[in-house]
This record gives sequence, C-alpha cells and structure tokens, in this order.
Amino acid sequence: MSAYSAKAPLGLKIAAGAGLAFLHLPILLIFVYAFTTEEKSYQWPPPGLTMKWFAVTWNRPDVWEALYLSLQVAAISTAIAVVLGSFCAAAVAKSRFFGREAVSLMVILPIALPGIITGIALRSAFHLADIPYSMWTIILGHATFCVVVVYNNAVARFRRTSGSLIEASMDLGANGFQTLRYVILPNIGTALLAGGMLAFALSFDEVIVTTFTAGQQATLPIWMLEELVRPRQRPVTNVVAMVVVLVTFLPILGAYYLTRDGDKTAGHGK
Amino acid sequence: MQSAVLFKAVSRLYGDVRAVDAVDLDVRAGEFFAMLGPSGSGKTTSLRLIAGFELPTAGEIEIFGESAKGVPPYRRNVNTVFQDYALFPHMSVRDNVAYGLMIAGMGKKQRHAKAEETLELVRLPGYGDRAPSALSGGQRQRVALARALVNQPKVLLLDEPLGALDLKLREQMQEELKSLQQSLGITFIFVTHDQGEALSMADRVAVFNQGQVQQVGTPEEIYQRPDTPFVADFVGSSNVLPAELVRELTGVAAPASLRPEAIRIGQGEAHAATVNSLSYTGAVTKLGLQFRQIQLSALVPAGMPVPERGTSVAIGWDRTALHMMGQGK
Amino acid sequence: MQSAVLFKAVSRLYGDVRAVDAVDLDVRAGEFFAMLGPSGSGKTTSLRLIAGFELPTAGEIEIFGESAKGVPPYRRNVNTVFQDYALFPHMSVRDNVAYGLMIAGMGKKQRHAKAEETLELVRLPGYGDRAPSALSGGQRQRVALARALVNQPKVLLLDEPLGALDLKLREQMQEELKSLQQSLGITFIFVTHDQGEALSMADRVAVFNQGQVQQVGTPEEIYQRPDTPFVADFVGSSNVLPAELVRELTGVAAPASLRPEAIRIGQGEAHAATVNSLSYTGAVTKLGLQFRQIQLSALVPAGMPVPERGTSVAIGWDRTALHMMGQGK
Amino acid sequence: AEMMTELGAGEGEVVIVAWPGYIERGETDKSFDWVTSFEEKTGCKVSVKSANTSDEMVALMNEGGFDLVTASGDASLRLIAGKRVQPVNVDLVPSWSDVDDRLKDAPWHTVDGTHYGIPYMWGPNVLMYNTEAFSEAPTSWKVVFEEMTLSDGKSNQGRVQAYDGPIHIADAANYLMTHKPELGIKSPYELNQEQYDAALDLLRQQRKLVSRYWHDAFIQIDDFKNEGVVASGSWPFQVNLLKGDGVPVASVIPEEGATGWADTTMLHAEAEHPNCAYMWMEHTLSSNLQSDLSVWFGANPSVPAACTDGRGMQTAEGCTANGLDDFDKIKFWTTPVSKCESQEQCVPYYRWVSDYIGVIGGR
Amino acid sequence: MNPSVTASPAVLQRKPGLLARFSDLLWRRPTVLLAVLLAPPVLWLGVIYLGSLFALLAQSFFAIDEFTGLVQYEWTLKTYGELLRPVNLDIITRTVTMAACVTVFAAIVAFPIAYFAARYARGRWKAVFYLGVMLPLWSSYLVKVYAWKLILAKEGILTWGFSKIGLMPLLELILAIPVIGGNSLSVSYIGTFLVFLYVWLPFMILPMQAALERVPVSLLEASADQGANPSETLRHVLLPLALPGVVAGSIFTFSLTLGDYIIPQIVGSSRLFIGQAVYAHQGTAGNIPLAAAFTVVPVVIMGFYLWGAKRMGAFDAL
Ligand SMILES: Nc1ncnc2c1ncn2[C@@H]1O[C@H](COP(=O)(O)OP(=O)(O)OP(=O)(O)O)[C@@H](O)[C@H]1O
Ligand SMILES: Nc1ncnc2c1ncn2[C@@H]1O[C@H](COP(=O)(O)OP(=O)(O)OP(=O)(O)O)[C@@H](O)[C@H]1O
Ligand SMILES: [Mg+2]
Ligand SMILES: [Mg+2]
Repeated sequence: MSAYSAKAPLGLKIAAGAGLAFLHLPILLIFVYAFTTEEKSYQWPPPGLTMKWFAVTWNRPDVWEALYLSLQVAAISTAIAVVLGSFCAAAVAKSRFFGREAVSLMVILPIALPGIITGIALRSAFHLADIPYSMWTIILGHATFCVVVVYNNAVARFRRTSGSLIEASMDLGANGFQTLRYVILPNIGTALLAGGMLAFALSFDEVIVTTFTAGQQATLPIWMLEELVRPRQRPVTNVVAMVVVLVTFLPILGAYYLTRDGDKTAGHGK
Repeated sequence: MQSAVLFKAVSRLYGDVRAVDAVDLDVRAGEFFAMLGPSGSGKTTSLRLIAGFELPTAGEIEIFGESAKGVPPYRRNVNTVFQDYALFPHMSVRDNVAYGLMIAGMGKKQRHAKAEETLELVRLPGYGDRAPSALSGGQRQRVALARALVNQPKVLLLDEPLGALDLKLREQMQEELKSLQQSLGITFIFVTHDQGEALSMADRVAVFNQGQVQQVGTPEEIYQRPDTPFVADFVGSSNVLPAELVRELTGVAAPASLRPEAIRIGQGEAHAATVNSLSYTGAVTKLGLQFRQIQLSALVPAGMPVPERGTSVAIGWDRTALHMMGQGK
Repeated sequence: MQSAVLFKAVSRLYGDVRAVDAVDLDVRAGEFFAMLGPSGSGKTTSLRLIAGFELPTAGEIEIFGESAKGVPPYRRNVNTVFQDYALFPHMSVRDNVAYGLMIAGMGKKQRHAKAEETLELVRLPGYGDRAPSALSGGQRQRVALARALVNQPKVLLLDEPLGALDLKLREQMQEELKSLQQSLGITFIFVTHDQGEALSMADRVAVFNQGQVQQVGTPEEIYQRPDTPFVADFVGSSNVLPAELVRELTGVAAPASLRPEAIRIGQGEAHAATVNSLSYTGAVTKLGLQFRQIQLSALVPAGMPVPERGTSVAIGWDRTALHMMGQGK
Repeated sequence: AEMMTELGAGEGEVVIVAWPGYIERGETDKSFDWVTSFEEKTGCKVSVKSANTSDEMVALMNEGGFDLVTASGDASLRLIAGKRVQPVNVDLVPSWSDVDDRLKDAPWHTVDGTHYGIPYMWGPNVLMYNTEAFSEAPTSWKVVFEEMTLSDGKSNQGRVQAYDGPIHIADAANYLMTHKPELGIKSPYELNQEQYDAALDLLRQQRKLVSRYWHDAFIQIDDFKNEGVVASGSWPFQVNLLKGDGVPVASVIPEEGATGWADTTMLHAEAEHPNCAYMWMEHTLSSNLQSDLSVWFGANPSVPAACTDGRGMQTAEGCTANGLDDFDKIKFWTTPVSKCESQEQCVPYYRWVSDYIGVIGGR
Repeated sequence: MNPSVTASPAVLQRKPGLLARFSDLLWRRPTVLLAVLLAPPVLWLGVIYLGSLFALLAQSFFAIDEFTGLVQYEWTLKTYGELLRPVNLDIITRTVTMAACVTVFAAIVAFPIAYFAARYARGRWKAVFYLGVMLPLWSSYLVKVYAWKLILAKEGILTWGFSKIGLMPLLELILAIPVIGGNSLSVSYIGTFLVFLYVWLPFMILPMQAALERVPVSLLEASADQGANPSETLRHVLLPLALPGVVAGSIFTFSLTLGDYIIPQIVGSSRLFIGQAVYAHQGTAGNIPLAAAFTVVPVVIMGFYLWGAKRMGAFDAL
C-alpha cells in the first residue's frame, strides 16, 4: 500500500467504526441477557445478573436434543454440499461446455431466491411425493443451499490453482485418480474445508427453510423460535445463542486463515 | 538416425483456429531441438500434443517409433518442464522431485535418495526440505528440471523454461541446460520465442508461424539461409529486400535476405544510403539506413568509426551475402 | 542546466529493508534518463517517490526546484506510465486518455478533441471508442503513454513500460519512445532492468544496486568505464578481472573490466586460454574461455574463423581496454 | 375412515395439534401437569404442535401426521367438510356422560347427529385492560374500537390491540349489534354484504388505533409489558399469566357480550394412533385436566363437575369468575358460510380472510 | 544419470486395475469425465430443487376450495386473479419497496466498512474486520431479531437510552413521520427496516469488500497521478469498478428481504410482507395455490435481477 494513502481519512474511520459497532451492540445485548435474573420477559436494564442459566441450560434435555439434531443435519448437509459443490466447481472451472452458465446459475439460485421459496417448494414436493418429514427432509433442504458456499470457495481455488499442476502430475505418470489424491485434493483441500465450515455454520443457523422441511423435529434454531415466543426461561435461549456464537468463532477464524492468500489481493505498490 | 518424435501431418484445431496445421516434423533421438516462433504460432500446442495433453485433430504422432494414439500422458515416457514450473506447492522440493518415482511405486528411502542425487545434478544439493515457495525463480526452474529428469524420460519437453527469468540468470541457465543435455544424451525439445536462445542452444531449430513449420535446420542454416522472408525477418532481424529491389540489383526477381552485419560501410562501396537512426548497444552500434525505398539496418562494431545521423554513406555487400528466398507463406 | 528532479540523500525504508538508501540524483530538464538495475534494487521505489506514491523516510526531493514535501500525487505535475499500464477497464480508450483533463475540469468536447490528438501522436488514431481490453499489449502501452502525455507533464515517469512486450514489439516501441521524447522535449525517467534498452535509449543512465546508485553517466561512460565491478558485470556482461590477476598482469592491484569484444583472438597474441564453450547467436559467436583462474567471454564476429571447443588459443587486448575500477559496494 | 367400534391396545404415541397452553406437562409451572399421569397410565407418549390460529390448525390437519386437534368452532366445521376428521364413537369414551349438556350436541361438532369430537374447553374472548390506565373497569368494547381519552389522560391511540385473525370481524359485528341495531345483525358470524361492510368500516377505524395486532398469546403478553398496550380483546390465559407476573391487568366481559370459543378434540381421518387418541379423549374428561386447565387457561371445563369435585384446583367460584354462567352471553366461533341460517346470503369465510388482511394492510 | 535411458519403452504399459482403466477412459473421453462430475450436482439441484420449484409454480395454476381449504386439481388462472387483488398488490409493493430501501442503505452503510477493511486494514486489523463481520453473520438470526425487538420496544433500550440523554423529543419527532413512523419503533416500518438492515448487512459487506480488494492499487494510483484527489478517484474509478460486488451483495439483501417472514412478524405493524403472505397462505391458511402464486413474484423479480447482475459480471464477485 502506498504511503500517501496509508492512513485512512478520519471520516472513513469513524464511519467504519460506527458500522462495526452497529453490527455488534445487539450481540452484546444477547450476551447481557444470558445473565439476567429475570426469566419471563426481557426487562431493561436487567434487574440483576446471575450465572444460573448456564446450569439450567446444561440440564435441559430439549436443548441437547435440538443441538444433536442440528449437528447431525449440519454435518450431513455439509458433507453432501462438499461433494456436490466440488464436483460442480471442478466441471465449471476446468472445462467449457454447453450450459456451463446455466449450471453456475442453478447453483446460485437456491441462495439468490428467498429461502421461503426453497422451503415451500420442497415442502410441497414432499407432500406430492408422499415423503414423510424426517431428519433427511431437513438435510435435503440444507444441502441444497449449502452447495453454493462450497462451490464458490472451490471455484475460486480452482481458478487460482494452475491447471498445469494437474498436467504435471499426469506427465509424471500419475493417472487421474492418483492425481486427484496426491495433487488436486491437497491443493483444494483448504478451500473445501473453509467452504464446508461456512456451509456448516449456514445450516446450523437456518430457520426459514427448516420450518418448512422439519415436520415435528426441532433443530436448534427452530427450538429457539419456539422458546423465544414462549416466555419460559427465556435467558436459556440467550445462553445457547451465546455459546453458539463463541463456539462458531473458532471455525470462522479457521476458515479465514485457510482461505486468505495474504494481503496480496490488495496488492503492493508494484 | 532414429526418430524420437515424428509428426505425420499433425493438425490441432480449436474451432476455427488452426493452432497446428498439418505439421510434419522429425526430431532425432538425442538432439537438442528448438521450436521457435512468434506468440500464437503453435509451439506450445505442438509440445502438448507430444506430451499427450492435447489430442491431434488429424494426423499421427510417433514417439520412438510407437504410435502415441490413445496413450494418455501418464503412460508416455516423456516429461515436461512447464513454463510456470508447476511445482506442487503442498510438497517439499524433495517430494516434488520424487513424485514420479512415488507414483511408479518406488520405496520412500530409495526415491528420496534418487531425488537427492538428481538435485545434485541440477546443483541444488541440500534443498530437499524447502518449500517451492522458498526458492528463487532460477532455483524453481532447476527443481522442475530435476523432477522431470528423475524419471529418465526418453524425451524432455521444455516450454519456454527461461521466459520468466531475468537476463543474467537466463544466460546462465542456457549454458547449464545445454551441458546437461549433452551429458545425459536425452532428447530435448525446447520451445522459445527468443531467436538468440534458439540459435545458441539448439542442434536444430524448427521455425513456426501460424501453426505451420516454415523451416527446419541447424542454427546456421536458419540464420544464413532462411527459406522465407518470415524466417529471415524473425530470426535475427535480417533485412529483407523485396523481389522488385532484388531484380533491380541482380536481375533475379525473388526476395532476398541481407544480414545487418554483412553490410559494409565505407568509402568505395557501391551504393548510397542515408543514416537516419543510431543506437548504441555496447558491443555494436546499430544504424538505421534509408536505402532506396527501404529501410536497412546495419551494425558497426565497437572501435570502428560511426557516421553521424543524417549523413550520406556508401554501403556494399558481398554477392553471396544476398540470400534469395521463396515467397514463403 | 536546470534540474528536473533532484534527490538529496533520499532514503525509503520498509522496516529493515533499505529500498532506497541515501540516494543523490540529479535528473536534468529535457533529458531521457534511465534507471537501470537488477530486480529489487530500488528503481520502482525511486520512481514512486518522484510520483508521490511513496514518501521518503529521509532526505528531500525537489521537482523543478520546488520541494515536493507534502505535495500529494494529484498535485504534482508529473505523470506515470505504469508497468501494467493501469488503464481504467470501465472506460473507453478515449475516456482513459481524457481522464486527467476531465479531472482538471475541461469540457467534454474539448477534452475529447485533445484525447484524439494525443492518440494520433502515439499513432492510434480512431481507437478512441475501443475498450482497453480490446487492444493488444503494444497498443495498451501507447494508450497509457497518451494518457500520461495529454496532461503535458513536466516529467514523465515510465516503469518498465516495455517489460511485457515481446522482442519485436519492444524494439519498435523503443524507437517510438525515443523519438517522441526528442520531439516533445519532456523529461523522461525510464526504469528498466534491461541494459540494452537503457544504453540504447537514454541520454544518461543511473545504475542501481541494493538501493544505492552505483554510477550515473552517459551510456558510453557506463559501458566503457564502469566505476564498480557490479556495473561492469551488470552492464553488458563484461569480464571482470579480480584485483589479484590485474596485479599479475599490470602491476596495479585493482579490479578491472574487459569487454568481450575487446579480446582479440589469434596467432601472435600474448596470453594462452582454452575454449570451453561456444555459442552461436547469429551476428557473433560467443566463446567461453578459461584464462588462468577465471572464465572470460569473448566474441568472434560473423565471418571470422571460429576455434573449436577444447582447443587452446592465443588471446590479447589493448592496454587501454583494461579499465581499472574501484571496489564498489 | 369408518367410525371406530372398539378399542385396541395403545400405539405408544399420540400427536396433538393444540392451542398454546392447552397441553401442559409441568414445564411452565410445575403444578400444572395433566400429561405425565396419562403417559404413565397408558404408555402413550404425547407430542404437541402448537397452532396460533384456527386457520393454522386447519392447514396442519390438511397436511396430516397428527392424531388429534383441539379445534375451535371456526375450524371444526371446515375440518368436517374437508373430511380431515372422522366421526367419534362416544360409546368408546366412558366419561361422555359427564359432558356439559349444553355442549353435547353443539352444532360445531355435531353434523346430522354424528359426533365429530369431544368438547374440550370453552371460554369468552374477554376485554383485558391495564388497571392503571383504567381507573374503573371499562364497560364497552368501545375502548378498542373508537378513539378516546383514557383515565390516565392519554389517548388510547396506539395503546390498544386486536386479534390478528379474520374471525375478529365477528367482534366488530358483535359491537355493531348493540351500537348499530339498524343493521339488523342477528349473529356476528352471519353477515350480509351491508352488515359486513359496516363491520369492515369499524375495523378500518380501529386500524388507526392499533399499532400491532396480536396473533400469539405470548407476544401479546410481551406487548402489554413492553409496548405500553393497555386494552385488547384477549383470552383469560394471558390475563392470568400477566397477573402472575405482577402486571396490573384485569379482564371483563363488556355489556355487548363477547365472542368466545368452544374447542373440541377431534380425531384425524387418517390418525395413526387411534387407540391412544381415544384414551386421550377419555383422559381429557376424566382426569384433573378439565379442572386444572380451567384454572391455568382461565376457561371453562366441558365437564361441569370439574368445578366442584376437587379432582383438580378449580373451585365453583373460579368457574363463575371464568364465566361458566355466561354461556348464553357468548357467541361462539363458527365458520361463516354463504348459505347462512339467519338470512339469505352471507359473506363466506374466505372473503373474511383476504378482506381482513386488507384492513390490516390499510385498505 | 543412468545410461539405460534409451532402453526403456517410449510407451509405458498400463498398470492393471479398474481405476487405471477408468482413468484412461476419462482421459480419452473428456466428456465422460464432465458427465461424471456434473451428474450429481445436476441431479440434485436440477431435479430435486428445480423440480420442486416447478412443481410449486405449477400449483399456482390450481385453486383452493374456499370452504374446506382443500386444493382442487384443475388448471385455472383464478389464483392469479386473486394475487392481483389490491390487497396483495399492496403487499408486493410494500415488500419490494422495503427490499429496495434495505439494499440501498445496506450499500451505503456497508461501504465504509468494506472500504476500510479492503484498503486500509492490514494484518491483525484485517482479521479483526473479518471476524467483526462474520461473527454477527453467524450469530443466531432469531436471537438477533429478538434482541432488536427489545431495543426498539416502546419501553425498550433505545427509549431508555434516549430518555437518559434527553433526546426523547427527537425520537418522538422521528416516530411522528407519517407512514414510516408509528407508536413505537418496534411497530413501525422504521423498526422493520432497521432490523432488516442489521441482519443482512454482513451479506453486503463481504462481496463488496472482495470487489474492492480486487481493484488493483495501480488504478487508484493512476487516477491520483492524473490529478484526481481521493474523492474524485472514489467516484470515477473505485466505485464503478466495485459495482459488481455491490450488485452481488444486493442480490442477497434484496432476495433475503423479499422472502423473510420472521422479522416483519416480530418487529412491524402487522402489515404483511410477501414472505409472511406466503407463509400464511401455505401454513396458516393452507392455500398452497395462492402461496405458490405469491412465490412467483420474487422468482420473477430475482430472475430479472440475476439477469442484470450476470450482465454486470456480478456472479464472479459472489
Ligand atoms: N485451448 C485453446 N482453445 C482455443 N484456442 C487455443 C487453445 N490453445 C491455443 N489456442 C490457439 O492456438 C494458437 C496457437 O497457440 P499456442 O499456445 O500453441 O501458441 P504458442 O506458439 O505457444 O504461443 P506463445 O509463444 O504465446 O506461447 C493460438 O492462436 C491460440 O490462441
Ligand atoms: N511496499 C513494500 N513493502 C516492503 N518492502 C518493499 C515494498 N516495496 C518494495 N519493497 C522492497 O524494496 C526493495 C526495492 O524494491 P523496488 O520495487 O524498488 O525494486 P525494483 O528495482 O523496482 O525491482 P524490480 O525490477 O523487481 O521491479 C525490494 O527489496 C523490495 O522487496
Ligand atoms: Mg506457448
Ligand atoms: Mg520495479
């Protein structure tokens, strides 16, 4: 970065800082309410602070059930999305074929269209095909919109990875599968991992589509929705939300370090 | 002499683009063969056809007498040094070099020993543990070379391997490559668009233009006796005299080439010309001359008197220096 | 003569890296000034200091006698032709060229007329409507030039403007740039790591190494009388004889440079050497000679007899060809 | 499906669509639990899906996967007509004889003499008000329909709420029955075009007073606490909970009378667990459910004995307070149909739905 | 080096094994490879997802029996007739206006953050900005929305804060603005807007930042070199070049606002948005055909939007 512009103008600093604060104050509030002593409705300022909700949460079996379901759903959806997304990315990045544009559009569609559409489309399809709601119907929905996250990460990495690496490997005697194992996977692995983490997080927090594809089971967000509406130990919801934020912090950080390619995108002054 | 690589009327089309257009080529075993030509002339495509990354649209390729038809790259005993080196970024230098051996199923200890040996050959002993990213351009180039050589290929393909290096390093690597090829006896096929490089390194040179081979021959043949105006112009900035002018001078109506260094300047020469540019390049000074309707360039070696810009000079050349050519394509 | 750009002990540090290290420099008004040096020697940084994209860590820069301190790039009457051209991809060629005029508040009609005029100057008339992406490398380069020239800067900075072009085009652009500079009379500061380019184009050359200026002088001075072994080696692949050897030969203990073309080969010369490499480059053949403990290179002009590899030859040179140098840095 | 004629063993599970607060297992308040004992006794595990409006209940039943629904009168007939529920054999429910006689053959679950369910609970839509804003109890629904200054000196604008369901049109009609007798409304569920338009006009006027409609009991509770709402049609359920939280509220059935709901446990036509479902229906009548739920929800049991026989917490006074004796003042929710009894042509329910959306949307 | 070089064959024998043979096939027939790669995603997305979508859209050509609430499977345009009633048109304009406002403001608010993160933040600060944007993005959506309900409520935190610093009259002034004001922020369009803006903001920042980072520094320098001061450079060079990123971000903010039904329900004035209408018609009212017809609206709008975005090259910036 060049010296004359290395220092940000004050106005920009203030605006950026204010923007970040805007993004974070409500989160702080969530944290504060995890400690309030008042349980039915959120009163401001909180009448008192307590740690008891952590114990209460720990002992609530429904939290664990929802958490377990959410983890399962997110894990399986992510796995599916990684496979579908990387396949699609490989095809789109490495060759030009008729309908290539259409395929990339199709991948983007599930997030470009509002989730409610995906939700009710799948729901009515389940209905038509007489598919009973289960964990798998949730997964079906989640995997659909998770594909794009993995796809985007993988396509970007494929573009950056020189095509000659694959040729070099074949040139040195490795057939397609050996090349996949020794060269392609190690090179796009981190991108898939990062994409997978984002997909996991996306699935883990999804409500809109899930409401439609879940039937009677509650993933964590659905559980929260019920819980927030019914004022029974509301701070428990905040405890869960806070713990989830703190726990997702690590994968996000991980994904960041896996995908960043240094500061060079912004470029040195050369 | 045995053919290492034989092209029989090979074409490679991309849609309407004739990247390689009915090329016949015979690379002999053990020679240092250069493919020279401007950008987009089909050099890389030809190389990729040999390696098996591309399939010919028409024609056939033989490698040491065996047809390469239907043989994927990983079953051709041919290795490539890529222009961007294509070192595997996730492997150490040693694992990069040993990659082909690992694929071939050689044990770890043995292949590491061989890799080390080959690194010594390219003068990088002890660099095995480094990551490719921790090497300079020239070093990477040598690792790529070692990785290709360790498999003892019958043919080594090099696609502008020196293009990314700076001048000093390039000159040094040119010498190294040449002597390596001589000591190993492997057939080298070397792609470049730098005529100096092609002439100084190769046993034989093929000059490509627009997907076709214009001339194949030794550097001297190519330089002294270009077959076409294109070759004359491309190889060594020769002066090309149009057929019309040549007829005036000699009575034969064919284009001819005249090397700048073949032009003598000084009292008593036969023709008059005007100096209209001068440029000093150290060893020689390059003159731009207006001679009749064309522009000629001539060289004045260091130490000789250099005429002033704008003055008129007498120029001349040996009869034999004027080399008649076909019209070319 | 007036100074166009004056460096007074200018340094630019990046952390521990002394990119530009206490440089004094005086570029005269109206001259074609080249900055020559290997990669990382501080050429680009110096240029960016002049343009104002970097601020000196120490020292002061004056542009036409006025201190540049605190003057942002957009208020310096200096324009840059960037190495990657940096054409605005979202604007037509015309808008690119007219950009500076638009910023200066010139009306649309007027600035378009001026842009067209400047496009003619760089021999791209009628290209105004194209997108930069629809141009070839050489054409882009000329647009970048036009965009810089249209503002009638007092100093034009060019950072390896020809680096990305291929040989033919590069030679052509060198001539164009040179004649443009002569006709406009603007001060050109030209960065390159290609010594041929620097020598053939510039009025004066500054040779950079590791952030420092090793020598400033005309091409002839730099080439014939290098101040340091680095300059001798870098400019024109001169032979550098170590102080020890020079003492043996002449009695003076200083390193000396000896140009390859100054070495004579043939019967009756004073010293014996062995030919250990040969390379044919068209106009001349380059010999590698083993002479005592060092390796020398010599040139044999086309037409002269070329010795065989491995044979012993007699070599010699004029007393004056041996140019004594300081030790340099 | 055919009506069941005999009961088999329980299937181990029963799935119920219910109003929030209707099926409690002691999670909200330990003393209110009428599920655990059932599960222990029969081995049928109870799962509940709460629905917030009658329309949602119908939709859920149409979708399937449930055994029972606690349908209000405005949903029950639609379910019967859509064949989403099956006739209930009251002989298989031994406590049927204990059911309030006023409910046994009620038209919202009895069609041509066939019973399609077991009465569950009933109650009025009361007027809940904040006792600080109202120094004395309001006597008319006027406070939620017309702008006025309340006894705390501020306008009621923005401080009243209304139910976010098309059935609220009936509340407006009910109000008009008293205040615009010239319209000749006989039943708030049977409105001809003119009467209907008058009701919509009243609701448009109400729109100016209402900031946000309520469709969820708990959100209404939040709004009374945090949004400064002081009066609204409501259920005794919310009144009880708010009182329990120490919010100064009370409720009243104003002079115009009130609409109300009478809910019926109905059996899905394709119920997967019919035996457990029948056991549950019996349980609703015979256990502590009627008594405790009537306290919890502030509603009236469909088994009058539950008020007095001490099977749960409810007492005779409590039942009186909940309006057990106001049965006749209450116009129970039924589905408006075009072929109505009191007049020739009435506006049918589907128009209520879209017109009410329009009114809330400002049209 | 081993001199036996010339003795080895020019063509190596195929290693036995199915995989190796399959690999040969894939090399000889790149279309087979392509098919193998494309089949799973195309089957999943093309058949399951698009299939469901079309099935849903097809349902909009059915109608519902008004009394029983059951779908009658006969082709009819009646449902579209219903969709075009003023009530529903209100919902559509309301939602689209909101989505447009949210998108525009998100772009405005996001710009300084994205710009700072892309151009000035280095090393640790870069990570801070990244996490600062990602963390709110991945924090539970519902809990965030609920937090806003508490902030915006009449007796909520904002009121508390404003009255503490004596700015109540200002708040009242804002609330007195017709149409977008209301009794309290949590029941006004302003409130709904704020929550939408908040929740979708990270979706705007990230692509914008990526696009800004992709603008080569040399272009900015070239602009300065040409005499443009920083704000002129911003206007003439940076913004036009970052536009694809803004468009990519706006795909998210626009589409997410179009389809959300939870936010306007929790914070809003009970006036329906498309998402709520769809939700209500399919869930609460069981009117799948009308719900399907409603979904056609965002599909068509997003169709045009994507088409435009594609032409601007925004997909590469996603
Ligand atoms: N995959 C491809 N698809 C379409 N056209 C191609 C492809 N590869 C090469 N071409 C075209 O074929 C021609 C020959 O290309 P090739 O890469 O062989 O040239 P080259 O001689 O190696 O040039 P350079 O010196 O620039 O590397 C060019 O016109 C090029 O545009
Ligand atoms: N922004 C920067 N941060 C840190 N170090 C830098 C920066 N810019 C340049 N350098 C260092 O300063 C030294 C001089 O760099 P400069 O770009 O001026 O070299 P150059 O002579 O232009 O080389 P080249 O021919 O490769 O362009 C190098 O060692 C380089 O790594
Ligand atoms: Mg090439
Ligand atoms: Mg540089």
